[in-house]
Amino acid sequence: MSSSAPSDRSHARTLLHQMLRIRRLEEKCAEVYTQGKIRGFLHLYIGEEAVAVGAIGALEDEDAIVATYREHGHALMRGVPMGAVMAEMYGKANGCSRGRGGSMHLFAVDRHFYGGHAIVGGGLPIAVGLALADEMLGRRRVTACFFGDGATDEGEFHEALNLAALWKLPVLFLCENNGYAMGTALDRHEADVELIHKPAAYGIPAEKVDGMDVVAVERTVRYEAETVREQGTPRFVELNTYRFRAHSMFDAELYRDKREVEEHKKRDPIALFTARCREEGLLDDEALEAIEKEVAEEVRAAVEEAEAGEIEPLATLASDVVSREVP
Amino acid sequence: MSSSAPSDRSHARTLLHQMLRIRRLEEKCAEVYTQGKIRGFLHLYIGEEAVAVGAIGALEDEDAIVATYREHGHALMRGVPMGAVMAEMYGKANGCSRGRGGSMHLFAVDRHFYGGHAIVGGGLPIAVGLALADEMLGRRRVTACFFGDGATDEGEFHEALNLAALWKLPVLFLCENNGYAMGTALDRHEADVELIHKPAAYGIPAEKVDGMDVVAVERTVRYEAETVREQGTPRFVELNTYRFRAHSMFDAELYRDKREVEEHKKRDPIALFTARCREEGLLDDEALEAIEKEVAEEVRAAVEEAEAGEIEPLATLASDVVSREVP
Amino acid sequence: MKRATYREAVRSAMRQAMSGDERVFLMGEDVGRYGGAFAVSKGLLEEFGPDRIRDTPLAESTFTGAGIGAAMGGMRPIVEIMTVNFSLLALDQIVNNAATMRHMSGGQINVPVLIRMATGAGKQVAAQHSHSLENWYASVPGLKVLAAGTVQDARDMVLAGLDDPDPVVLFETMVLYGMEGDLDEEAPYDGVWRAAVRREGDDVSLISYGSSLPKTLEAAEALSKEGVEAEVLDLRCLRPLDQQALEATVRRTHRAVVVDETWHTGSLAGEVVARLVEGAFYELDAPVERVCTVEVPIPYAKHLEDAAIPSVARIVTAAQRTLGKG
Amino acid sequence: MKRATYREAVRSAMRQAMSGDERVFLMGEDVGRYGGAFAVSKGLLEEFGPDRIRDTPLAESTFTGAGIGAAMGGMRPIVEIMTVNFSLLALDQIVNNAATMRHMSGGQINVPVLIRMATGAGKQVAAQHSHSLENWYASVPGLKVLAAGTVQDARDMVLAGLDDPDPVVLFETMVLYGMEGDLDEEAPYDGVWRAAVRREGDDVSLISYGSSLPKTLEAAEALSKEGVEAEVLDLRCLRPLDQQALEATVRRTHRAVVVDETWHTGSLAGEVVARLVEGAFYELDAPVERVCTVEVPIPYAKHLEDAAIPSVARIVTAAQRTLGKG
Ligand SMILES: Cc1ncc(C[n+]2csc(CCOP(=O)(O)OP(=O)(O)O)c2C)c(N)n1
Ligand SMILES: Cc1ncc(C[n+]2csc(CCOP(=O)(O)OP(=O)(O)O)c2C)c(N)n1
Ligand SMILES: [Mg+2]
Ligand SMILES: [Mg+2]
Repeated sequence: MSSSAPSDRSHARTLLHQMLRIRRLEEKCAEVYTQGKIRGFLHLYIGEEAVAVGAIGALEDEDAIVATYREHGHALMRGVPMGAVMAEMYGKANGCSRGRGGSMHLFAVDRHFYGGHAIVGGGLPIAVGLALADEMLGRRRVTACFFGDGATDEGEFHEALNLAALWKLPVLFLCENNGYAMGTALDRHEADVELIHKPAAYGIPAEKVDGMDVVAVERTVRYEAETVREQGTPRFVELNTYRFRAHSMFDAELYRDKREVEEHKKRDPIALFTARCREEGLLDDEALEAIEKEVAEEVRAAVEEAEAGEIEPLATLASDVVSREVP
Repeated sequence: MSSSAPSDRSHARTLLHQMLRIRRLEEKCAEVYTQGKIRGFLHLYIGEEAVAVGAIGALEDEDAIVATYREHGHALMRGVPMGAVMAEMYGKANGCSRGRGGSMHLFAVDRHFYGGHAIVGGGLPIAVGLALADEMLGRRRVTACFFGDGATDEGEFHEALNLAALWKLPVLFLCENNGYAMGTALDRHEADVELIHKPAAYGIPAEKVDGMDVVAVERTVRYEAETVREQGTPRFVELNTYRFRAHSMFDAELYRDKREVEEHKKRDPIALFTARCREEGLLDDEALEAIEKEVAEEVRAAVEEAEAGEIEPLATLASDVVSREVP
Repeated sequence: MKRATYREAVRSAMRQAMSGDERVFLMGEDVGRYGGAFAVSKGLLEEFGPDRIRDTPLAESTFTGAGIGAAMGGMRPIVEIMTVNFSLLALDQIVNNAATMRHMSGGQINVPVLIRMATGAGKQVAAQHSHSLENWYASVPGLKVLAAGTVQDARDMVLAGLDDPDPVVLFETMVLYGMEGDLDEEAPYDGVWRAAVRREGDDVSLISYGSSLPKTLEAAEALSKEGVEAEVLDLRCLRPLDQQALEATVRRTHRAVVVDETWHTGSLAGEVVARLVEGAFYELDAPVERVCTVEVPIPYAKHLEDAAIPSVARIVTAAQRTLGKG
Repeated sequence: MKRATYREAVRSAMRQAMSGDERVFLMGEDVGRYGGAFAVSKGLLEEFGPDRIRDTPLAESTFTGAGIGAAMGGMRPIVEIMTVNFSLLALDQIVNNAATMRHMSGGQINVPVLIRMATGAGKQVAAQHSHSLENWYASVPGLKVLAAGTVQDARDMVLAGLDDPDPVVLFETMVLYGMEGDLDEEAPYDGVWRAAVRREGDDVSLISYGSSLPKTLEAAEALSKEGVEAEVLDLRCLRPLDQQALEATVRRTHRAVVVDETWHTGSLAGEVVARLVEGAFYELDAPVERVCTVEVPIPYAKHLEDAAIPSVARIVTAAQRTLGKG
C-alpha cells in the first residue's frame, strides 16, 4: 500500500508541510534533549505524523481535542505556535503552559486544545465530559479524543465508551495503534488484537484506517467527524501506525528487532506521501525544497524563541494552584 | 418457560432443599433485621436462588468461589453451616468471619469460599489471581467468579476479562443479571444490554441461561466449568434472573413498578421447580412438607446458635489486622 | 429559619443552585430513579428532569472524570460519589486531573466541579464501606475540601462549593443525614471556608469537624458538668485549614484535643497537631491529644465498631489528660 | 560486600528470592521484554522465563488485584507498579482487598504480596508523574510500608517484604536508582522494620527516609561545618512507625526536623510531629520543623521543581531555626 492522492497542489503542500513541521521539530527536540535543554519524559511521534495531520486537518477549528503525552504533533496541527511548544519543553515562561507542564502537558485552551495527558486512559473521561457539556449547552462540536492501543487495556477506556454511547455524546475516539504499549506488543497486552471489536460491545460504530496514509486518514476522519457532528453520537477510528523512535528517551528498545523497525520505515508516511505527490506531479523538487526551507527556518526560530524565553520567577512557584483563595 | 426436569427423585429433592434453605434463611434474616438483630447492609437473594444452587451444585468441592455482598445463598450452597452464617450476621464470634465481616463478607477459606466482596467489581481481579496461582502451581481447579450486571459497568470487569483471556486462566465468570444495579435498570447503565457481547471482545466464549430454571443453570454451568477445567481458559455465563425483594433494607423501590415485580414472581424459581417435580411425579406433598419441616428446623437452630453466640471481647478489637507483628 | 434534617439541607441547596443556574446539574449512581442511596436527591428527578439529574453507570472513575470534563466545558456539575469508599476508584481523576489541570496548563483553565460524597463509619457496613479519608483529600494541592458537621453547613457548603471556581470535595457524614437542626435557606454561605467556634470555653480546645462534631459537643457538655469548660472548634474547611483559628483557640486554652474519624496514624488530627506545634508551640501547656479511629479495618459487630471510632467517653478522657486529671 | 547501584540491589534481591522460592514471581507493566521502566528487572526474563517474569496489560487495578488473589492462592507475588502515580488506579484493590482481607474474614486468610513502586519527584516529569504518597499508604491498617533510602536497604527490603505474611508496600526512590553504595548480598535483612541512626549527633535530630535521606545526610555534614552535630534517623519502615526510635532520638537532642517529600499538609512528617508530641512532648525544647514539598502540583521546569521539593538548604535552615539561629 502506498499513500492516496491529495485533491490538489495546495492540499498536497499543506499536508506535507504539516507532517514535516512535526518531523523536523521532533528531530530537533531529540537533539537538544541530549544537550539537556529538554528534560523529563520526551515521547516522539516520528513515524506517526500522518495520524495527527490527517485527523486534526479533518476537524473544524472549534472542535475540541484531548491528547496524550505524545502530543507535539497534535498541538502543532491545532495551531499552537512552534515557538510556544519548544519553549514549553525548555520549561520557559513563554511556553504554551508557561513551563509548568512540559512535553507531556501542552495546552492551548483558546484553541480548544485541552491538553496532553500523561496518565494512560486518563483523558478519555475528560473528553466524554467535554462532549457532555457541549450536548447540555447545545454547542454543536465534536470532541476528538486521541489515545494509544495501550489505553484500551485500562478500565477507563471501557467505562468511557459505555458512558459516551449510553448518553449519546459527540465524541470521536481516535485510537493511535502503533502496535506497542511501551515495550509490550499489542498481542501481549490485549487478548483480542482486533481493537474495533471493543467499541462494538457498546454499539459504537468503528472503522480502521491506514495511519501511514495521510490522505486516507483525513478522508476517514472527516467522514467520521461529520457523522458524529450530525448524529451527536460517538464513533471510533483505529489508526494503524508505527513508532520509529524509542518510546521515550529512556528506552533501549530491547523488545523489538531493528529489522522490524526498518520494515516499517519503508512505509514512512512522509516518504510515501512525497512519492505519491511526485507521481501525481503535484510537487517537484523545487516545491519540496521550499517546504523544507520554510520548516527549517520555523524550527530555527522556535529554538531561538525557546532559548530567549524567560523562566518563571521562583516567587510564583505556587501560583495557579487554585484560581481563587478562600475568603 | 417453566423449569427443566431433574434427573431423579434425590436430585429433585436436593435442588429444592437447597433453594428452600436459602429462601427460608433470608426470610428469617429480613424478620430479625426489623428487630435490629442484624444491622448494616443486608442484600437478599430471594428470587435468585436457582442461580447459586444450580451453579455451585455444578462445581467440584475444590473449585474456588468468589462472590459479592449478595452471597448468603452461595455460602450455604458451598457448605458453610447455616448457624455460622446467621451468627455472622448477628456479629457473633461464632460467625463464619467471627462477626468481623457481617452479611457482605462471609468467608470459608477451608471450603475455598473466598468471600463476599462489597466493592462492585472488586472481586474479579481476585478471582483472576486465584486462577493464576492455580495455573502456576499446577492445581487443576476452576475459580467461579460471581458478579452482577452492574459490575459490567466497572473498568475492572474489562481489565479482568482481558487478563484472564490473555493469560489463559481457568476462571468461570458468572454474571448474575437481575436487570438492575440498585435502582438503575440495565438499559440505563449499559449501552449494549446484550452482556455476552462483552466477553466476545476478549475472545471469551459466552452463553446465556435462564436463571430461574435451576436444572438449566446446573446443566449449563456443569458444561462450562468442565470445559474451563479441561481447556484451562476462561468462559462466561450470563444467568438471567430477578430480585424479588428490595436491593437492600434501605430501598423504597421507587424505580420499579409493583406489577413488574409481580410478573417476575410468576417465574419464582422455587415454584416453577416444585410444579415441574410434581408433574414428573418426583415430589409429592409429603416429600415437600418433609423438606419444609427440615429447613424450618435448620433455620430455627441457626437462629438459636446465633442468639447463643458470644461476642468477641473488646480486648481483641485490633486482632487479625496483620498476621505478624514486625520484629 | 426552619427545622430540617441534614439530608434535606443538602437537597435544599442543590435545588436552590439548580434553580438559579442552568449550568448546575447532578450526576452519580442512583441519584435519579432510586432517589439517592441516602435519599438526598429524592424528588429532584421529578423536579428537574433526567437531563439535569443523571443516573450514571457504576463507573466511578469515568463519571467523576466526565464531571471534571464537563466543568472544563463550562458546566457546574455536582458529582455525587455514593460514598468515599468508592471514591478510591475515582482518585486518579480527582488527583491527577481535577487538582492538576489548572497548574499544569499554566493557569489556562479551571475546574469548577463539586464532588459530594458520604463518609464515615457507624452504620455497621464493615471494612470496605466505612472509610474516612478526609486526610487524604485534604493533602492535595489544587483541591478545596469541606466537611459539614451541622444542618446549616450541609446546605451552605453545597452552595459555597458550587460558587467556587476550583474543584471542591464535600464530605457529608452518613450518620448525620437524619440529624435535625435549624436551617436558614436565605443565609449567606461564604463563612464555610473558615473554622467556627461552636462552643466557648477557656480550659481546653476540642478541635473537630463532620461526623465527630456532635460527639465533641456532647463531650464538652459532659466536661462542663465536671467543671471543665471546653471550647469546641469546628474546622469545616479541611483544605485550606484555618491556621489562624487553630492558633487563636490554643492561645485561649493552652490545651487541645483533636477529634477526627480517620485512622490515628496519618490522621487529619495529626496534621492539626503539627500545625499547632508550628504556629503555637509555646502556647501549649500539655501534649495535644488525638482521638481518632483505632488502627483496624472497621469491624461489622456493633460493639467492635463503636470501640473503633471516636466516642464521647474517649474525648472526655483525653481532655482530662490534657488537664492532668485521670 | 561489593559496590552496586540501588537498582542492582533491588534486582539482586529479586533474583535471590526467585532462586530460593518457586512461589515468588514478578508481574507488572514492562518488567519483561522492556527490562523494566527503570531497568530494575533487566535480564530477569532471560533468567527466569516469561512464566515468572510477567508483562501485564496496562491495567493497574486488575494486575494488582490479581497479585493479591495469587497471594491468597499460595503464591508470593512481587507486583511492580511502575510508579506510585499509577497506583492511584490500584488503590481500591490495595486498601479494600489487600489490607482488609485478613480482618474481615476473621483471620482466615493472609495476603503475602509485595507491591513495589517507584516514587518521588526530581526528574522533571511534571504534575501527574511526580507524586509522593507514602503518607497515604502508611495510614492504612493491614498494610506494612517500607521505603529504601540506601543501596543495602533496597536489597534487604525486597527480601524482608517477601518473607512477611502480610501485604507490604515498598517505595523505591526514582532518583536513587543510579546511586552507588556498598551491598552485602549475604546480610540478614530483618532489621529493615526498625528505624536506623545513620549519623550520630547531639544537637538536633534530622528524621527522614527514602528520597530525602541523602539530602538529609548532606545537610548534616553542612551543619557540622557550622558546629552543629545532627543525628540523622532513617525511618525505613513507615508502617508501623518505630515510636521508640523517634522518642529516643529527641530524648538525646531535644530538637527535631522531619524531612519528607510528601506535600506539607498531611505529610508523613506531620504524623511524626504528632507522635513526638504524644510520646516526648516534654523533651522538646523547640517547635519541631517540617521540610516537605511545597503545596503545588510538581511543575516541569527544573528551577521550579527544585524549589518545590525538600533541599539541603531548606533542611539546614530549618535545623538552625530549631537551635534559635537565623
Ligand atoms: C496509568 C498509567 N500506567 C502506566 C503509565 C506508563 N506509560 C506511559 S506511556 C505507556 C504506554 C502507553 O502505550 P499506548 O497507549 O499504546 O501509547 P503509545 O505510547 O504507544 O503512544 C505506559 C505504560 C502511564 N503513563 N499511565
Ligand atoms: C464500586 C462500587 N460502587 C457502588 C457501590 C454501591 N452499590 C452496592 S450494590 C450496587 C449495585 C450493584 O448491582 P449489580 O452488580 O447488578 O448487583 P446486584 O446488587 O444487582 O446483585 C451498588 C451501586 C459499591 N458497593 N461499589
Ligand atoms: Mg501504542
Ligand atoms: Mg443487578
